Parts: sequence; structure tokens; C-alpha cells
Amino acid sequence: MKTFKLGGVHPAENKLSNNSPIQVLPIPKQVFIPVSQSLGAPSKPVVNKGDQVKVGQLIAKGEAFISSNIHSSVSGKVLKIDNITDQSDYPKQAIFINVEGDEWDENIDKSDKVKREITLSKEEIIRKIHEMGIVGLGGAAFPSHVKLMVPKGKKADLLIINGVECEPYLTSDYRLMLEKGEEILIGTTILMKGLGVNKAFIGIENNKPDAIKHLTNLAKDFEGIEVFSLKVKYPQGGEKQLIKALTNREVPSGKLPIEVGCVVNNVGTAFAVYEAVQKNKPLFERVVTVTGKTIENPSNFLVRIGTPSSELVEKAGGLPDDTGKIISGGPMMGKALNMIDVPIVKGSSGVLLIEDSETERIAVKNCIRCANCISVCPMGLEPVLLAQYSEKEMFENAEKEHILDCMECGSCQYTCPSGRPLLDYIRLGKFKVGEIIRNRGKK
Amino acid sequence: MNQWKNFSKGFIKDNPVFVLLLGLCPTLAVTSSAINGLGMGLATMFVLVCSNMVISLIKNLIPDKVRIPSFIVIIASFVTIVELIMEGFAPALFEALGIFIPLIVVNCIVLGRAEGFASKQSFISSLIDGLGMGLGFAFALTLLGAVREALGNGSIFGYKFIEGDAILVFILSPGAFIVLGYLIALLNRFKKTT
Amino acid sequence: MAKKESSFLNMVITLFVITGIASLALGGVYNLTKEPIRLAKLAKAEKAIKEVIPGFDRLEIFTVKPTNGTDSLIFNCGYINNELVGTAVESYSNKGYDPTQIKIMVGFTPDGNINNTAVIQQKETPGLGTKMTSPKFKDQFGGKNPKNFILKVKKDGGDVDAITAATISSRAFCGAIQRAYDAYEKENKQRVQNKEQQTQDVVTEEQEEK
Amino acid sequence: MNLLTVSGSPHIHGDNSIKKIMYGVVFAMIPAILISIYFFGLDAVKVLLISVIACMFFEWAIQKFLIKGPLTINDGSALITGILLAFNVPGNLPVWIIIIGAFVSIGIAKMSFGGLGKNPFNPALVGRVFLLISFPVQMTSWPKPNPLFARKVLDAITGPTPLGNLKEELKGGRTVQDILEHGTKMIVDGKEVLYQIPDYAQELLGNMGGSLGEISAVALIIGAIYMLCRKIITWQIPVAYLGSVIVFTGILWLINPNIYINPLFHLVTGGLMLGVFFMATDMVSTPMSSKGQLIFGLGCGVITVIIRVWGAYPEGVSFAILIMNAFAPLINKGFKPKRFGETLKI
Amino acid sequence: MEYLIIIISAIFVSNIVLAQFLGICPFLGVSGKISTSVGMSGAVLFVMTIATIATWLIQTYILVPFGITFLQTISFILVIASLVQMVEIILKKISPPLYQALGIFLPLITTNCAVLGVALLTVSRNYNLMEGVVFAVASALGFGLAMLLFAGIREHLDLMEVPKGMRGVPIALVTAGILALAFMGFTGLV
Repeated sequence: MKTFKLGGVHPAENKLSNNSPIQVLPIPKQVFIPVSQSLGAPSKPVVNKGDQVKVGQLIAKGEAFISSNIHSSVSGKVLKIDNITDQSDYPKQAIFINVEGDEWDENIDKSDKVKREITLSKEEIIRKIHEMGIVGLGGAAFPSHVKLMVPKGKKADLLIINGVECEPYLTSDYRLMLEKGEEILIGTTILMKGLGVNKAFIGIENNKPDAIKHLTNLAKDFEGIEVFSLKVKYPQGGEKQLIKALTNREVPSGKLPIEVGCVVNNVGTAFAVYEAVQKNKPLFERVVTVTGKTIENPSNFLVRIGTPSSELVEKAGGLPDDTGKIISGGPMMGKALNMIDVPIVKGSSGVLLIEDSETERIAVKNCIRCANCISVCPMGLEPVLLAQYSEKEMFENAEKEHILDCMECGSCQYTCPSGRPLLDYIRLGKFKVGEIIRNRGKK
Repeated sequence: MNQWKNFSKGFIKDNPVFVLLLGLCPTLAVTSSAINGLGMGLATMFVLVCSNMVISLIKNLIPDKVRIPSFIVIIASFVTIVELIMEGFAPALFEALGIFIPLIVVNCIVLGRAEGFASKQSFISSLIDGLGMGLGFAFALTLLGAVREALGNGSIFGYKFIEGDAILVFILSPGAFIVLGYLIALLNRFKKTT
Repeated sequence: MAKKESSFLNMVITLFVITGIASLALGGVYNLTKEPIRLAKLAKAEKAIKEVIPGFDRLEIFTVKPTNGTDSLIFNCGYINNELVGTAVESYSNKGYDPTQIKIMVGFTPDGNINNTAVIQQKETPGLGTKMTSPKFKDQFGGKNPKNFILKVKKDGGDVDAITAATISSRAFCGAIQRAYDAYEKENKQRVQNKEQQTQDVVTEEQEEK
Repeated sequence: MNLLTVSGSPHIHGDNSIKKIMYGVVFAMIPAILISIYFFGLDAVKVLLISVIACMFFEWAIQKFLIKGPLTINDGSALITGILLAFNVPGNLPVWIIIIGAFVSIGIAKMSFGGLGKNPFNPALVGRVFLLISFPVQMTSWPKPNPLFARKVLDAITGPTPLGNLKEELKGGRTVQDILEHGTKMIVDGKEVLYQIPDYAQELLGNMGGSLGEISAVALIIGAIYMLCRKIITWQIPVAYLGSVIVFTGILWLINPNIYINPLFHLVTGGLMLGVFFMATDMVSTPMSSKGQLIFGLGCGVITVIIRVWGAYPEGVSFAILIMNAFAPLINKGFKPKRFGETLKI
Repeated sequence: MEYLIIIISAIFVSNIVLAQFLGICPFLGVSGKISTSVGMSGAVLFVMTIATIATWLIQTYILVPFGITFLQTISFILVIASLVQMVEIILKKISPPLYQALGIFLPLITTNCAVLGVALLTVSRNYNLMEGVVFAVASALGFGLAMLLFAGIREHLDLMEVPKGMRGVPIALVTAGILALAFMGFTGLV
């Protein structure tokens, strides 16, 4: 069975919401839509206070090359444009909308009928994806149209669809693959066309056998799409790891996947692309997993962007008393929230509640140089050394040890028997090294 | 009062071995017994005092550029004198100290004091500085020798106070490093509290 | 007094003067200590000789090339009233733990027995190899004849009790005695031969006279 | 409701902990402990107990009174050091010497550097070598094994180790064949006895003279398998170590079997198995990358054989591991793990 | 074979730093970083070899024939001091890169007792010229080995929290002690 070789861990999977079909979450009374939901520059609001908006109406425009359009997820009145704290814990500009009914933009095809035929050309596809504000739904939220525009001198020959979902607890991609398999495959075909390749691999970890089976059966009708079953190993969902696992190609340090002719998109993205291109539907809702050991009904919801997380938790059975931590995303790479009202954005894949007793990290002890962190590092780095250099503020040394290659998957800290905050230090180091490099550029 | 400070600084505050970390080679090599340590310390002290005196006397006669070679010649002469005297009158010690007697020449304390102190100060100050530093050095070596001899041989100055086996490592090379390491650590701790 | 300038002439003169004075001073001290040093060395050798052979009133010193090894050995033959009472052989070994030569004095009584041994120079490991100077070790050779006392440590099939944990030094010590003994034997044979020669010569002379 | 905790990812932690690792090692040592008690009886119990108690006491006392830091006495590392130290000394070692060894192991080799994880050298080995050099007599008089349930009156209480006996006899000019077949006449405790090097089966089980824990290769291998399964140790160091010993001694043996004994003898005698599985694999003092660990094992093997064959000490395992410990930081520098996406420029 | 014995002895068995206590000052002072310790070792190798040759020649052809061996100390140190000066000047002229690498270490070497010590040992052990050279090179390599190992350990310790009282020189000395302990395992190799 295929997998990537270097490093990796296998945390308890805890896919509690596996058997909960995607439910549509009722539209909340109010949404907060941050204007910066993708990697790159924030988008610029194009509505004003008091404006009436419809579902799917453009409310913020991505003007820079790497940025994306944002559409209203509800119909109603713009209450204000103000700062709100999002996942990053920093105040960000957001558009507040009071919900009034559910009136959709008339261009959107609301029917359930699956539309297989692709009529748009390569360029039109890319434009459409750009227009509809599609970003990577795996977590990093990289604008999808940028990925499809292969830089000069490079050539893509393979599209990879990421159905790995290697984070414990999360099941949104899994449910999507089960319930919207055909749409995903159509989306994949569209992406292939947009990218100009005739081959696509879908990688799925083998803890989702029914999804693998389902997609493999469906893929028989699609030309050039192959489904691969992968060994369960975190962080297989990382682009570079997935490429390595499926094709054995190794993306050089500091380079993008296109360097080895690959482009990776999430299954959620493929689905969003399908909706955008075939149904003219902007990205204003997504599937989010609400889960945790203590929550009553771990579920998967189809959620409008901008819905406060608290609504999801409420719907899943309410916030248990002994909740110590709320995480946006999975337990390995997700961000801890400092309040429960943080809105769902395009990159939110889950809301995870962690009970008090599991909140505390284990006591930090001396490093015993067991080298576990080195053997699990998927990038082949020495996390212990990087953390020590950061701790001792020897950032130049950290740079020489390629601290910037770290993808912050957290495997090192997960596995450390001494409970050392390796990733915390490495993050600090990465930040400082980035600063040093920028300063060097200035000189 | 000033001269007293000049004299006493070599003992603890600026002890050449424990604090300035100068002349560690002989310090480690010859201190397998207290008496060897004392002998080496006194020999070094003699050279230190004499060279300090002579250098402070002639400091103005020496052009700057040939300062160091001249100092080396003067120091080497005194070392040779010590060597000859020891060979004649204390042959046992001479043998025990071996090549570390000629190596007093390159002992950083001697050249260090000559360059750093005697070439700038008056005759009296230099004499007192040499005496103080020399005594400090001798004290350090004797102390180290005594500790190593006591632990490694069960005796001090040859007087055996425990019969039977002692911890042999301490009079071998690893013991020298370890004992000096802990003596310095102890002194660091001592200094911090006072 | 102003500091001298670092002109070339000044520098050369200064260095010359300093070196000159230093050499003179050293020469003086050397001359003064020459005698004490010689005496000290002599005293040391003498002490060792006295330790290994019984009282004598006259010493005859000569060197002998050993059967193996490059450096010659010093033979000190002690006489009382012109009668040989013992030979102290200064022998050495390069096989000690420290690269410094081990020098020992071995005393032989005229019948070839070892009388006693003394260590002149050694730099073996303190506490281990240095125990070769202790009576417990070096006195075990006293009164033994290497003809029937094998000069090897017991581990190597000999008769010598090695110093605990210092087999190397013990082996070196035995080697040095062996070297002394071999040289002594060789020398003895020659002497006997010489004596026979001499007696023969005397006899022939006597015969001629007759 | 409580306040929410905000912290960086990851938010879950594997079930690995220092305690688990340390007590795993202790568990793996149980077979060897039992064997040592079987062959050496109460003496073994005494040495083990004193060593463990002394090590734990020194760790506790130094942390409490000198360093004044947090007490980590329960993490099991001092316990391991104590057992390993006891494993590395003969069963009849006087109590005060054991205590000195414990002090050196914990005080000098470990706590001086700041305690667990900071010591560049394996503490138990530093203690052992310190004792070996300080007390050569006491450290090299080995009690003869006397199985617990078949206690008999021995003609001599002490005897040599096979390795030591072989080396001395070889230096005396005998051949390997001769020594193995005819044994050695030696004077032990004032009596002349015949010492015969035991056969391989006996040596594997542990019926030979030696330090407490090193005698039984079988017991040590059982422990090692347990640790390998639990992933407490990695395979690299043991394989490289054993492999290099086998290859090196094998070459010598092929050159001249009269003066060099076969590799099997080297494997089952002396402290090799103990060193390979329990001390060369000590995480703290060994290289971290797998390449580095292979180099480390290789170096240990080569130095061990050099000392065993040509050195003054019959056994070279402790020294070899200590010397390679010193090399570990350099190895860590020189042999980095292979980075992902490392572009190889040719 | 003789040479092999000298080499093994000088590097491992009686290592110049760990067993003979020569060159302790640079051993403790310049061993903070691996790169500098390599530079220092290179400089020592260079100077030690030529100094041993020069002093051996002086001893054999001047001091002994004229019976002035009591001038040994003074002549050796002067020869070494001027050699170092000369090396510095020549190196600057003919090989600037090498001078860049070794330059800063050269002045330190004059007072490095390892150089004078090896010269004295060569003479006192009656080595011939070739043996002397081999001994000097091997001693320098032994010095380099000890420096390198030590620098490695110290760089490693830099990343640790060593207890306050032990920080710096004390822990370095204790480490050197344990290193010396480990090297005693080579006892008897020659």
C-alpha cells in the first residue's frame, strides 16, 4: 500500500462523526464574514452599511493576484463593517449581515440535478473559479485559480485530489466523498481541464474503505481519474507528503508542487469547483465537522460561511460543561479559539471540543534525546535542534538547519515523551528567521 | 593598604588558577601530590617574582617592538636558573616535575604578569604583585595536590591517614581535571554567597 | 626616564644586551651548580649501588654492550680488598607504560644470584606501576638466581608476582633485570675466559721460564 | 464553565512519556536481574539494592540541596543507572565502593551537567570505568557463579572471566586451542585449581564469572527483544555494533585461529550483550539520526575489539561506548537525517 | 612498526592533552566551536612539526656538541617564538588563504606549552629526527582529536541548561576528566 516514507505518526483516529450524514444547518440570525479568508491579500468590501444583499452576491473583491472574491452567504442587510476576532486571534475586518429570508442570486442553479457536461474552455474555467471565490478547502485556503495558472517554464502533468483527511476527528471530506462522489469527480475533470492535464489521482487513506470503493466505482466512468488507497499516516494530507506517497516525486525544499509537475486540490475544493462551474454557485457554504468526545451528537453540517461556531455546537447537542478547549480544524494543526462565536470561514474544516482533562499538556521535562521527533518529522528535520536553537535565540543556526522547511504538522510535539513544546519554539524560530531574511533582503 | 590589596588579590579574588585560569598545564600535571604541587608552585613563584622585578626595572630600556622577546629571554633565564638549582639541590623533586619545569617559560601567568603588570608598574608594586600571584599559584597547586593526594592515595604530604586502597583515579589524569573542575565550581559558589 | 624608541638599532642593541647578560648570568649559575648537580647524580647512583650490593671499598666502573638493545649498560663492580663482592648493573627497559625509560640497578653477587634491585628512574602510572619501587615487589628478586628463577610474571608463565593491575610495568621491570642478567653472564664468561687466558699466559710464561 | 485554553497546535499528545520509556527499560532488565540472582545469590541482591538506593539517594539529594530544581526522582532514570551500575560490577564488591560508584555516576556524570538528558556520557559507564581504574583489584576479582538451587561448596570463591583468562593465557604464549582444551592451572585464594573456560551453551545462559548483569546473553537478548518491540530502542546501534564485532573478530580469526578466538566467543562473553543492548542504546548519549547510530555502533564495535585483542584491559565495551559517546555530538553534526526535498547537486 | 607505536601512543594512549596535560589553555580556551578548534589544530600541527625539527637540530648539532645543554630551555623557546613569527610572515606572503585560516591562532601558539613540551619530550626520549617528526605530527593529531571531540561536546552543552555553579570552565574540566577516563581504555595498546 502506498504511503510517504519519511516520518509520520498515527494518532488515535477518533472519527466519531463518520456515520453522521451531512445535515444542512439552519441559517443563523446574523453572520460575520471576514474579508480575509484566503492566503494572500485581504479582499476589499464592495458593499456598504445598510445595503441589501442576496445569497451569492459579491460583497468583497479580491484585487491582488493572490486573493479571492467573497460572496454573501445569506440574504439580508449589511449591519456594519467592523473588526472581529477570527481563528488567528487577531482582529480582522468583517462584514456583518443581518439575515432576512433566504433569497438567492438568480444566476445560481439551485437544482439537485447532476450536470456532467463541461462546456467551458480552459480559460473560462479559471476565470469562473476566480470569480466564484474558490479557495483550497483543506485548510490553507490558497486561492484555487492561482494554482491552475502554471507559471512559465513549468509544466503540470498530474492533478492530485486530496481525500486523505489525515487529521483525527475530522470527517467532512469523508462524508462529502460518500454523498457527493459524482460531483467531486466532475469537479476533478473540470480542474484537469483547467490545468490542461489528462491524468488525476485521488488519494484516500484506507480507514475510509467505503469512500474508496464508492469513488473507485464512479471513477470507471471518468477518463484519466484513478483512485488510490493509502496507508493511514499523519500528515499524509500535506501536499508534499501526498505527492510523495502517490507518485514518489519529491518536491524540492522551498519549492511548490508544480516543480514536479503536480497540483494538489482537496476533495472539498473539487466539489466547490463543480458547483461554481456547473451550477454558477459561489463558495458561500461548506461542510464542517462538529465533534469531540464529550459532545452529544458529533455531526457534519453544511454551513453558510460566517455562521458563528456556537450555532454548530448548539445544533450538535450544546456545549458540554467540561469543555477546556475549542479548536477550529483538527487536533494536530487546528487553532485553539478563545471564544466560541468565531465565524466559520472557507478554510474551516471542523470545530473540535476538547474536555478539560485532555486540555492540559503533559508536564515539560528535560529532553532525553530519544530522537522520536526526528524519526517522525515528515520533512526530515531535527525538531529538537530547531527548538533548542530557537530557545537559545540562535536563529542563524536554525536557518542553516532549514527551519523554514517545517510545515508545522506537530508530529514532533505529539510524539515527544518529555512533552516539550517543540512546535511552539519552532514557530517562534520560523517567525524570527523570516524576519532576518526579510531584513537581509532590504540591505 | 594599596600594596596589601596588590598582594592579597592573587589569593582568592584574582587567583591565577581558580579565577584567571592561567597556567593550567602544570597545575593539572604535577599535582598528583601536595609536595609536588608546592614545589612547582614555589618554583613558579621564584620565576614570577624575579622576572617581575627585573622587567619592572628595565621596562623603559626596552623598545616596545622587542618587548615580548626580551621578556621571554629574561623569563627563560630565570627558569633555567631554577632548573639548575633544583637539579643540584632537590633532585627528587626535579625528577618528579619533569618537563614542567622548563615549561614554566610558557606558563601564561609569568608572561601575563610581565606584560600586563610589571611592564607598567613600579619595582615595589611588581615585586609585591609577583609575590602575591606566586603565592596564590603555589596555594592553588598545593591545595589541588593535597585534595588529589588525599583522595587518591589516602595521604597528605606523604603522611598516610588511611591504610589500604584509596580512589586511585584522583592521582591519575582524569582526577586532575575533575578535582580542579569541582574546586573552581566550589569557589564560584562561595564567591556568589559572599 | 623616557621609553626607548623602537628604532632598528635600539631593538638590536637591546636584544643583544639582554641575551648577553642572560647568557653570562646563566653561565655563572651553571658553573656554580655544576658540582652540586654532578654530586647529586653521583649520590643517587651510589645510593642505588649501595642498596643492591653489600659494602665495598672500591668501585670499578665500565660499560658493556647488552645482548639485545642499543644502549650499553653500566657495570659497577664492588671490591673489598680487591676481591669482587658484587656487581651492580644499571639496566633499562623501554617497555614501560610511559614512554620514559625505566632505569633500574640490579645487584649480582659473584655467584650470579640477584642480591637486590633498585629503581633509578621511572614514570609509570602513579599508584599502579610506581609500586615497582615498593619493597614488596622489588625485594622478591633478592637471593634468586635467574638460572632457575624465571624472570617473567606469573601470568606469562614465570615466577614473578606482578604488581596488581600493572602487568605492563611488571613485565618491563622483569625485562630490565633479564637484560642486566644476560649482559652479566656474557661479561662473566668473558672474564672467566680472560682469566683462563691470563692463567694460561702465566702458565706458558712460567713454562718458558722453566 | 471554565475559561477556554488557547495554545498552539498540536492539541493532542501521544501516549509516550519518559516514565513509560524508563520503566520499559527496567522491565526489560528483569530477566538479567533474575539470572544474576540465580547465579550469585544474596550477593547480587545486595549489590543491586545498594546501587539502586545510592543512585536514587544521590539524585534526590543533589536535586534538593544543590541544584534546588524540581525533583525528578520518580522518572526512573536513576533507577536504571543504579541497576546498570550494579550490572557492571562483580557481585562481591564492597559496599563502600558501590556507593562511590553511584556517587560518580549520578553526581559527576549526570547531575553536574544538569541531570537527565544533558549528560554527554552514559552515567553508569562513567561510574563503572571510574571504579575499574580506581579499584583494579576489587573490580576484577569475580565471584564464581553458584546456582541458587544447586548450591555447592566451591573449591574457590573467585575465578576469572573467560575473556580475561583467555587474554592472559594468550599473552603467556599459549594457543587458543590449548587453552580451551586443557584449561589453566591457577592459584586462587591460595589453592591451586584448574580453570576451564565454559562451553558456549553455559556462556549463553550465564554460567561463568563476570559482572552481575553481563553473564547471561540469553536474558539480555530477551530484554532487548522486548525493548525493540516496544520501540524503546532502535535496531541500528545493536546491529551495527554486533555486526562490526563479528566482522572484525571474524577477520582476525580467519587470519590466525591460534591467537585470535572465534567471533562467537566474543559475542557471548564479557559485557558485550549488556553494552550493546542496554548502554550503547542509551538515548541521551548516542547520536540521533539512524545514519549516525550506525556509525556509532560501528565505532563501538571496532574500539571494543581493539581493546579486547590488543589493550591492557580484557574487556573494552565500557571504554568503547564512552569514547563513542564523546564522538556523538560530532556524529550528530556530520550525519544529519535525510531532509525531505533535499536537492542533491552533482 | 616503531613509528606505528609512536603514533598510536601519542594519539590515543598518552594523548598530549588528556594524559600529558600539554596545551590545556587552548584546549579550554579555543574549543568553544568546532570550526575554531579545527583551525587551531591545523596551526598547532604546522608549528609543532617545524619546531620539533628545528629544536632537534639545535639540540643535536649545537647544544650537545658544545656541552651547553643547560641552555636548552632558553634556546628552544627563542627558536619557537621566532619560528612562529617567521611562519606568520611567510604565510602572509605565499599563502594568504592559509594565513586567513591559521593567522589568528599563530600568536597564541608561542605560549602554547604543547609545542615546547613536544620539543622537549622529543629530545628527552632520544628520538631520532624521523621519529621526532612522527611524534610531533602524531601529538598534534592527538591534540586535534581531543580538541575536536571537546568542541563537539561543548557545542552540544551550549544548548543545555547546565547548573549555575558548573557553567563554563568547571563543566568543561569535568567533561575533560571523563574524556580522559574514557581514553584510559587504550592503556596497553603499545
